[in-house]
Amino acid sequence: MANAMRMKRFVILTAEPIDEPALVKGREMSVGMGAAVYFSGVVRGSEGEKAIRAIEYEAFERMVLHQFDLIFAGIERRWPVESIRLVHRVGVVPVNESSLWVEVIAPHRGEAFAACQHLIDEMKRVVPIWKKPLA
Amino acid sequence: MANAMRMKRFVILTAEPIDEPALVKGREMSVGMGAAVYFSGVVRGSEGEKAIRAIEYEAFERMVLHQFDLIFAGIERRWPVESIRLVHRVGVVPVNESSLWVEVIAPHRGEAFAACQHLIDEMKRVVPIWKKPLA
Amino acid sequence: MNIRVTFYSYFKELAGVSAVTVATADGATLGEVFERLLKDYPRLEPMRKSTLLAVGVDYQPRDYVLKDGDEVALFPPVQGG
Amino acid sequence: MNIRVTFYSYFKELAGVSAVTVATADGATLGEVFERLLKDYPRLEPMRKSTLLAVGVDYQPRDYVLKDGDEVALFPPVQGG
Repeated sequence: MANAMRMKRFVILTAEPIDEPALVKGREMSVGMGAAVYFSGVVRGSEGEKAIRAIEYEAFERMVLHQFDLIFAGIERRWPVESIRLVHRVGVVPVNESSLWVEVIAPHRGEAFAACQHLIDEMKRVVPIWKKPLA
Repeated sequence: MANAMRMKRFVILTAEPIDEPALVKGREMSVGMGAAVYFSGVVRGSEGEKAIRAIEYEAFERMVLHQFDLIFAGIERRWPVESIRLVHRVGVVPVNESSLWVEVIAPHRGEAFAACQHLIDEMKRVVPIWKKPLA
Repeated sequence: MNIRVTFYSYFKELAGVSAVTVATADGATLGEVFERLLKDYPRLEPMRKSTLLAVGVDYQPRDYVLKDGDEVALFPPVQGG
Repeated sequence: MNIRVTFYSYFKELAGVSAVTVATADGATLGEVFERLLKDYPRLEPMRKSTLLAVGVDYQPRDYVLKDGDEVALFPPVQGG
């Protein structure tokens, strides 16, 4: 019954800054887990050639949550991931602040890295969030 | 002169628990950087089939630092990484505590993930650290 | 039947509205409603190929048969992260 | 000349010492010192193939020519992380 335990999922859309230290502090890993991979996506100071001061994110929230659930289900079928936590900002995110934070917990690093990258790739393909650079 | 700025490097070997929230809080990224990737390697409760309570790490410290420098130089040639911070425990690390923490900062996630995984793979090949499971 | 349509991102600006209700014949497909919207909001026409279409919270193909009360969403390629 | 040799990890237990000084002829290679150590500490012999050899803080091949004062390290495959 190795797969009886459902992968834990945690998704938040928030207009507040992402408190990464607090999130890391809140990590929970069972004794069989050996790898935690994190990604933090930070707003850069330019889009193309133009300097910007922020990016405004808009989300179709109900669909965002559902599409993440579909991605998570695919990950759960493919890798032995114990949990995924994900926070995405909505609204105005100033340059140098994180717009996306992801944590993936798995037994080994290979699957944690693979699942984390797959999650972000799929998010950028199907999760209905849009950005508008603010000059 | 895009490569005039040398990649920042920070390596610590420590017998103390790794304070990941504090390390994350101390992150520095310049305005052109968009991706921070973290890996935390946590001691699992078993080695092979046997339950363990901890792993004891031994390091040939001077050579560890030199070998990490060689790996970093290779990364710097290959990817536009702005900084790498790495902490490795030495001595006894109890189950569920992190023995290795890595942060890689780069403009985009692809290169941050690639450099982080390369760093860990190379570490496991050449950096003189050994472990002994404690029952 | 009535189909509620919501526009997201710059499709709101192109359409000039954020949502609209379309009255269609029973059995209309998502593609038929989409064509109707491209006529009513011609500034969306250049986005024809890249437009993403959802019913409720799921993507659906153009031949999806709509039911009364379905909520349709139209939007440009997504850009999360 | 004198070469200081340090053992790491379970090579310390196999050798029964953590470090030793080997007196060799000038121009001796790392491989020659290694063969001498395998004779002096026969419990290392089964590790012959997997042993890693460093001079100072760099890995060196068996034909590396040693200089007086070189510090040699012998250890099993590394396992960081």
